[in-house]
Amino acid sequence: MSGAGPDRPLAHWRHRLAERGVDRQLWLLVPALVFVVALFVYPFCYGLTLSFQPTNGGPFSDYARFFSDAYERGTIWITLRIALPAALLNVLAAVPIAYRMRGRFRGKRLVTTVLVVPITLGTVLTAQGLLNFLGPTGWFNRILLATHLVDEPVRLTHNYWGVFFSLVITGFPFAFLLVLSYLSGIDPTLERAAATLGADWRRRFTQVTLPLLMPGLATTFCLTFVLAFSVFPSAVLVGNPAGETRVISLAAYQAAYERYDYPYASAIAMIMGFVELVIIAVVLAARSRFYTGSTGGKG
Amino acid sequence: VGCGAPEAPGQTSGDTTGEVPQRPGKPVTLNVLDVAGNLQLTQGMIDEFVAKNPEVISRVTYSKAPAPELAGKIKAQQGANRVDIGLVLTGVDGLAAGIEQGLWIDLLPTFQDRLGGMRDYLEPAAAMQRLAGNAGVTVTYYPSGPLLEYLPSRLATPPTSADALLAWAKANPRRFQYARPANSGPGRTFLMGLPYILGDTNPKDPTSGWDKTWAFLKELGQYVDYYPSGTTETMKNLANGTARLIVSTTGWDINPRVLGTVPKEARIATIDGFHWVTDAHYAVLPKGVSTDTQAAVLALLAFMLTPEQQAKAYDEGYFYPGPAVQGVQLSSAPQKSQDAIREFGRPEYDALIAGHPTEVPLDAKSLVAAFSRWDREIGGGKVKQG
Amino acid sequence: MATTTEAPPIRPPDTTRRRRRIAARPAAWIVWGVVVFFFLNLLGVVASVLVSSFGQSWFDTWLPDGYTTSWYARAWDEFALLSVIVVTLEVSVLVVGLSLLIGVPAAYALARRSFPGKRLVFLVFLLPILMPPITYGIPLATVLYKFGLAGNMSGVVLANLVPSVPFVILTMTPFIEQIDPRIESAARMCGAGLRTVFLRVLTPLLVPGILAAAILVLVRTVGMFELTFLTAGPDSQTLVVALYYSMSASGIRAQQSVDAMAVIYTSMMLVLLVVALRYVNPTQLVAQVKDEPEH
Amino acid sequence: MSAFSRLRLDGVSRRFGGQAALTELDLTIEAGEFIALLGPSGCGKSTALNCLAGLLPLTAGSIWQDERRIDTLPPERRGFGMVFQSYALFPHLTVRANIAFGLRMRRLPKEETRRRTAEALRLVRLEEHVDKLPGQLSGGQQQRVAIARAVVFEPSLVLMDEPLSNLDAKLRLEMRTEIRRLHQSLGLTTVYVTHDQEEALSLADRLVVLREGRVQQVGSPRELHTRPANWHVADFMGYRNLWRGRVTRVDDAVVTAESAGQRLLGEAVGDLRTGAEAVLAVRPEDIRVDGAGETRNALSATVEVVEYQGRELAAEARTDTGLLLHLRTERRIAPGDQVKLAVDPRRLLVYPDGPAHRPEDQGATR
Amino acid sequence: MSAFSRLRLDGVSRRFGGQAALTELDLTIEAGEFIALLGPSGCGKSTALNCLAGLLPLTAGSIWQDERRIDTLPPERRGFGMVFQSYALFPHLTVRANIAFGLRMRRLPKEETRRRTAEALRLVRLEEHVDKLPGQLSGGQQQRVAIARAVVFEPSLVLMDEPLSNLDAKLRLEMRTEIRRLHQSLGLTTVYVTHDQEEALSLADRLVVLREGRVQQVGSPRELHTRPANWHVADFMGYRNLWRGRVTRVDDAVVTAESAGQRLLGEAVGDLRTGAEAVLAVRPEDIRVDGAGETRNALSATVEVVEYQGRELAAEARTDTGLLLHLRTERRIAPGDQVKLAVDPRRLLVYPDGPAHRPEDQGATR
Ligand SMILES: Nc1ncnc2c1ncn2[C@@H]1O[C@H](COP(=O)(O)OP(=O)(O)OP(=O)(O)O)[C@@H](O)[C@H]1O
Ligand SMILES: Nc1ncnc2c1ncn2[C@@H]1O[C@H](COP(=O)(O)OP(=O)(O)OP(=O)(O)O)[C@@H](O)[C@H]1O
Ligand SMILES: [Mg+2]
Ligand SMILES: [Mg+2]
Repeated sequence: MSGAGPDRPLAHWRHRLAERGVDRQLWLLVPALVFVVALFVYPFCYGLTLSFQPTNGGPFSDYARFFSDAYERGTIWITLRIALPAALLNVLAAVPIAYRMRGRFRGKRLVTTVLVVPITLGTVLTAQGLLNFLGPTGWFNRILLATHLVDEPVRLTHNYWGVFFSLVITGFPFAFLLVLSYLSGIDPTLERAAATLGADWRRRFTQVTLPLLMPGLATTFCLTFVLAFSVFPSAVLVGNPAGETRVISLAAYQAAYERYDYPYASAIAMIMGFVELVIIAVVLAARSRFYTGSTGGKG
Repeated sequence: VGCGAPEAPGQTSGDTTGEVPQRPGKPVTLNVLDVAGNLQLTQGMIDEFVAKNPEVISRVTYSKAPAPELAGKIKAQQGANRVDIGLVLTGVDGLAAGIEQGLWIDLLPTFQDRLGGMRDYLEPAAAMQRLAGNAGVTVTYYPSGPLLEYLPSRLATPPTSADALLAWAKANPRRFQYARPANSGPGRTFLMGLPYILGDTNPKDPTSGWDKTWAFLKELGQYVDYYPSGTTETMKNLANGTARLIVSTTGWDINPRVLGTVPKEARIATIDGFHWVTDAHYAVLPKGVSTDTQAAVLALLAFMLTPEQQAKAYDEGYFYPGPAVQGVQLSSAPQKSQDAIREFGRPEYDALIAGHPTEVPLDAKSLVAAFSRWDREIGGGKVKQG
Repeated sequence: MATTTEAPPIRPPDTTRRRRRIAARPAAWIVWGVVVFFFLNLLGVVASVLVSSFGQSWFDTWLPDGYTTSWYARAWDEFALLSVIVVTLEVSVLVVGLSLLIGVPAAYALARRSFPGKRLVFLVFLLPILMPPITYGIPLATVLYKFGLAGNMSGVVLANLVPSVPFVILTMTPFIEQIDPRIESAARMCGAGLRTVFLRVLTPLLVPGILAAAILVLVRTVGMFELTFLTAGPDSQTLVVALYYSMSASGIRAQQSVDAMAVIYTSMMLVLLVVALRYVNPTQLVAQVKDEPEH
Repeated sequence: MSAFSRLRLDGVSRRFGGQAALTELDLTIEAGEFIALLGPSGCGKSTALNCLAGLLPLTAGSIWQDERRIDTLPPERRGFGMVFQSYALFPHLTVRANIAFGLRMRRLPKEETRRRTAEALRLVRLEEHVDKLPGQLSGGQQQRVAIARAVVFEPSLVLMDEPLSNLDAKLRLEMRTEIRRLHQSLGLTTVYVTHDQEEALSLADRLVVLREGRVQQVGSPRELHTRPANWHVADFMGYRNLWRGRVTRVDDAVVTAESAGQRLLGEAVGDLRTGAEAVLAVRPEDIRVDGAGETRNALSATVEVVEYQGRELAAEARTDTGLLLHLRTERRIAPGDQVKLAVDPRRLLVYPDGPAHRPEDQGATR
Repeated sequence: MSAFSRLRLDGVSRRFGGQAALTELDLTIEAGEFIALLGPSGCGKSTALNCLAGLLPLTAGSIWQDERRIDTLPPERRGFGMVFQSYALFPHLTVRANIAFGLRMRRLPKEETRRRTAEALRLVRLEEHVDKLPGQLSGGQQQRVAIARAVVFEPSLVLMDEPLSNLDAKLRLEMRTEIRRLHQSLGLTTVYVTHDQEEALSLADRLVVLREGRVQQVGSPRELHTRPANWHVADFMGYRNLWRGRVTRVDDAVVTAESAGQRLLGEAVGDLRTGAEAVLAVRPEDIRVDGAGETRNALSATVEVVEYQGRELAAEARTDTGLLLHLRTERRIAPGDQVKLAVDPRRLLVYPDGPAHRPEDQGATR
């Protein structure tokens, strides 16, 4: 109360802000925020407004156009049909493998490295490799034919499966890395506690580890799904870009780069982002139904 | 600050509007962007020009990119008033896209007199030039296709008519292949050539004039296993026996055999009454380049259109024959080029080129419409059956 | 295990251990079986590209007719790959460095503080990862050109930072959350300012997380075609531009040369990854585990 | 770092969102004092310490160092040292580097840094471990590194947040002596946070007892031990027997109260009238088991549970009227024994009890 | 789960890599016993418990439940209950579901599960919190959930790993009583790990003291309290005064030893001859301050440090010959006071000391 006159209002504000968690350290956010606002938000707003300024028709006519054309509208379904199972498989396959990778054993470092290395392959090599390897005269079919498992080469490229495999190859390492880190955030003591309570390994997993892992899996699924949803080069290279793998980003690409209809392309891209957001919102809403607090393992 | 288009006027990067001098005031650095694979044919010409005329072009840089993204990049540069690409080498698609967006400088008729070589265009090349309007200058030309290609060891007598092709495909299901037209030169040529072969009402109007073509493709599609996403793969399938009969062009016939992707003994066949659907590469200048650069590029183009330089366009049959102007002999081409064409070229091409009418391809809009319809009805149609 | 009910003779100690391992097997077998199958196929995929890129011609046979390195030589000359690789390395190092420099402090603030509007900030950082570059690539390039920042290396770096910075933020946040905030408090009580805390205390502790984020950013940057192409000048093309050209340019290109390009691309990434992994144990990429006893 | 003669906390408060963690803390600390902040888990001890350190901004109030206002300074400019509950050693630095960290931050000359580090190492007897990393030390050694790190730059104030809570009993005892010794030999001013009343009693010159963010009592160890200001403090200070009851008679400071049918004489702490609800508090060790000859506060009870605790036994006994008593004795007793108990009325404290402040799970309900 | 009448550990050992965490543990546990494993941090207590639970495979030895060998069974088939140090409650399950977990795993009928869960909830007095998640409970409540979860399926053996170490002093005291009550009322057999000797003394029927993976002593609380088998155990059991010395005379069990120039009489524990090196051990509370009239083991010393600890004071005093003594007294003494001290020879234990087993940081060096 003594002699703090000029300080008063300032201190008052500081106190009010401090209570809400606002203090000096938030300056650290500023560079990143400025950066993203300057280089992303502004151009992105441009794309957004562009989508409401179609070459002809009212502000929403490009959106209407997209949804009134079954061929275009169908791309959403096609994309989901590829991206959802691929993301799901990536996440689900990562779980048991990551589960096995807990604890210490010899060669763990090597195995982890090998599991992460496919990150480096890139879309093009994956696509070329799939065409070569799974193609009608590729080694895969040759082995099948040579062992008389099939009489005719199995067609695994230029259709749904080609794209699917390429998404698995590129998406799995991501999913694996993330799942592994979430899994190791769960205190292994919990599973031991379940064991002393009479749970065999299957029930330990389903009743204890899995429910605790679910939030992490949801996040991983979201990230993998985003990667898979924007699948583009491989949909063209190893898929059937005119038909069953005509994904939504291909529709946007054609609008932008074949028809040079940027407003329409923006509109499609917005729809694409919206669909992604919807799926992510659904997954995150489901995630919030699971227990999301500390799982004991992390600092 | 609203969310308006970021195309507010900025400062110019040098004089872009005034009078274009005969020679640049000082030597320029030229950035060439190739989106058509044209440098394979013309880089030798450009290098030679730069070597001979250092006072015009002091340095040249090359970059290459797939065509579709071209417009976006030029737009971005023009929106910011900083165009640093001096010369774009492009095919019909990139050219048309730029015209529609107003990206290119109209070189004609303003600079007609500086480009004397244009008077000596081969007739079909001249037709391609007319297609380009005033923006592009044809630098290389070839008659393209449609041709059929097969291995004599696997297929003794290829079909020679449209009906025979259909019958053959029916008799040999999954053995006929062509790539998705949007991704493939031969596929595209086949698509555009069919209306002439089938005698459609308006071969230039895919929406309403191609009834027979669409019906034919649909029926043919029943016997096609799948449409690869690139010509390379049809070639590979031909080589490994998965496909017996594929669609090709002159360049795609010769060059892959030179490269070894297709066995040397592969043969071509033609369909009765086919018209060549020609193709060409163009040189264009984006709006916003300085007058000095414009002057330098014009001088370069004039040089490139001389017969001696055009002979380099024979290459290894990549764009066979290649030259756009008359009177260019194979014998004046580089030795390597001559050797390749002698070994892998086909004597019958001269007769075929002479004996069949040439047609310019569809304009960009119609072509996109044709692709789109093909995707919806032919390529996409495959799905529902399989 | 039912045999244990009978009173057994004294066994040497390792018998029990061996039995234990066998008991653990069926589940492990399936998992490792699937993994091995996946990797055999992956190996096939990679090997077929590798073999093809060295093949002279490869028709309907198990292996090519002959071998040559000419596809590499061609690609090398055609794209002046040496300078392209140098540019790619420079760009990726710059992007990785800058995105860490900008992203880690932001991740720190997000990990440590809760403040009003945090969700909004989070969404702003999530969007660049969600939105395809089509929506913002061209206007972004225009902005960069307008300020003279595009058409050279700075443009490529800035454009690639747009998705990289949020990516660093999203991956680093959990890693920072794992560090005991009291260690920072301790440093501050010793008289260290925020900058010193970052340099002297946080950075050394975050090394595994930083490397993980760096690797993922690196992979994304080297593979980012659209933004790079839109902002690159003739001297600042990266490898992926050449790769996309070789893959999707009109005109004739032998399959093997595409394969060769893809192999070059992958080897470069692999070298970068292996170099990175030399300095960090991949198992450290994840949270410190309370180690389970060996079973 | 300037020494001070007095540090004054003036209405220091801290809220988290809607929840108050610390409310209106007023406290004056004289140079050289050893102050302990005491209270149950979650009462705001660490919050108070962090506010003092500058690690947590205040939401109201101010802190004055002599005539200088310091609550707006960042922690690194206040010049206080701090020992953290979990030590918070820098895991990537050696013992030596950990201790020298604060000196390096102050850019002291190399020679000086080395000298003072060596001195601090000697003080905490870690000369042999200088080059180890914290992960290679035992808990007690880590503890000593944390203390050395906090005092090496001779801070004007040392803050300690439950520095001993992770140690086992034997080590805790040893470290306690060590801390007291350091405080005296270096002439430090210390604020020490703990939830262990014995620790607080044995170390501090003055204790501050907190409960739900509010100061309950400030006083010397003896005051707190013998005269807790209210029954919450008493509860915390080891008055394990807390019985709810009703005042039946008041004679100045001596009141008679009835709890579970038992009439007991005790000393009133606070304002009590006849008929008022009250809480009676007495320590287990203040219940005498050899109370046969006693007349006042004599109780006869049956032993129910006995725990061996070395020299003494801890036991639970129930009076015939049902009152449960915790007691400690050196007498050998066994469950089922009938015992005569007595409580010195001066040792039985009677507190007023409002309906809002029920002792939960305590008193006559048991 | 079948009850048993005797559980036998036979040479149970566990190594981690090269390091032995537990060596040759032999122990027989009778049904209904309460056994405490005691020892300093890192001595192998948790390792022993985990081996018993089946969470850690043995590297040697065997475990027998009556005539059945069980060390090869996985934990879920041994039917033991375990309370983990950190509780290890399932954070995603409510209190009720946590407690019912073990019953569900045994596929008991719904009705039965409900009934027994309710009973366990009543036993640990958590009826009001059934639907909360563990994160919403205080430490003591979590503790009780962990105990209820471990005992609800009436295991033949309950293992507890330092269940009270995270609680504050007051709560710890309460929970201790609770655990003992549960053990008795349910007729459990319990193995309890702790590093707190007072806890062990007050709870267990038998104590097992470990040091560096080896059993030091097994015995009743009284045996351990009054007659530790060697000076390490003594050190751990609260004999804070440990002096190194030399035996000067042996009279049966009474030996005279000299330490720092001071001659002291004590009781020999172990084999001692004249001239042998010895360690003298005495508890602080066994040093009497009013030792003026004493003739045997009388010491005159100066008080150096005094700590207030409520009723008693803890002090350090140094004899004229330089021996440092820790003592506890109710007498009011102050630093600088001259005091006459005395030690009952029966309370002063004399242990043999091999050069290999020096008391580190202890004894006359201080
Ligand atoms: N960052 C925070 N956000 C919200 N509430 C908090 C935060 N930190 C502390 N609190 C709350 O403030 C109150 C006081 O916390 P504080 O850490 O000061 O307790 P404490 O007395 O140190 O307890 P302990 O003995 O358990 O360490 C608690 O109720 C706590 O839940
Ligand atoms: N997983 C492990 N790997 C290697 N060493 C281990 C492991 N677990 C325990 N140890 C070692 O075994 C010894 C005994 O450990 P244990 O956990 O049994 O100690 P403890 O008596 O329970 O100690 P505390 O009181 O600190 O819990 C210690 O030296 C420890 O370092
Ligand atoms: Mg605290
Ligand atoms: Mg332990």
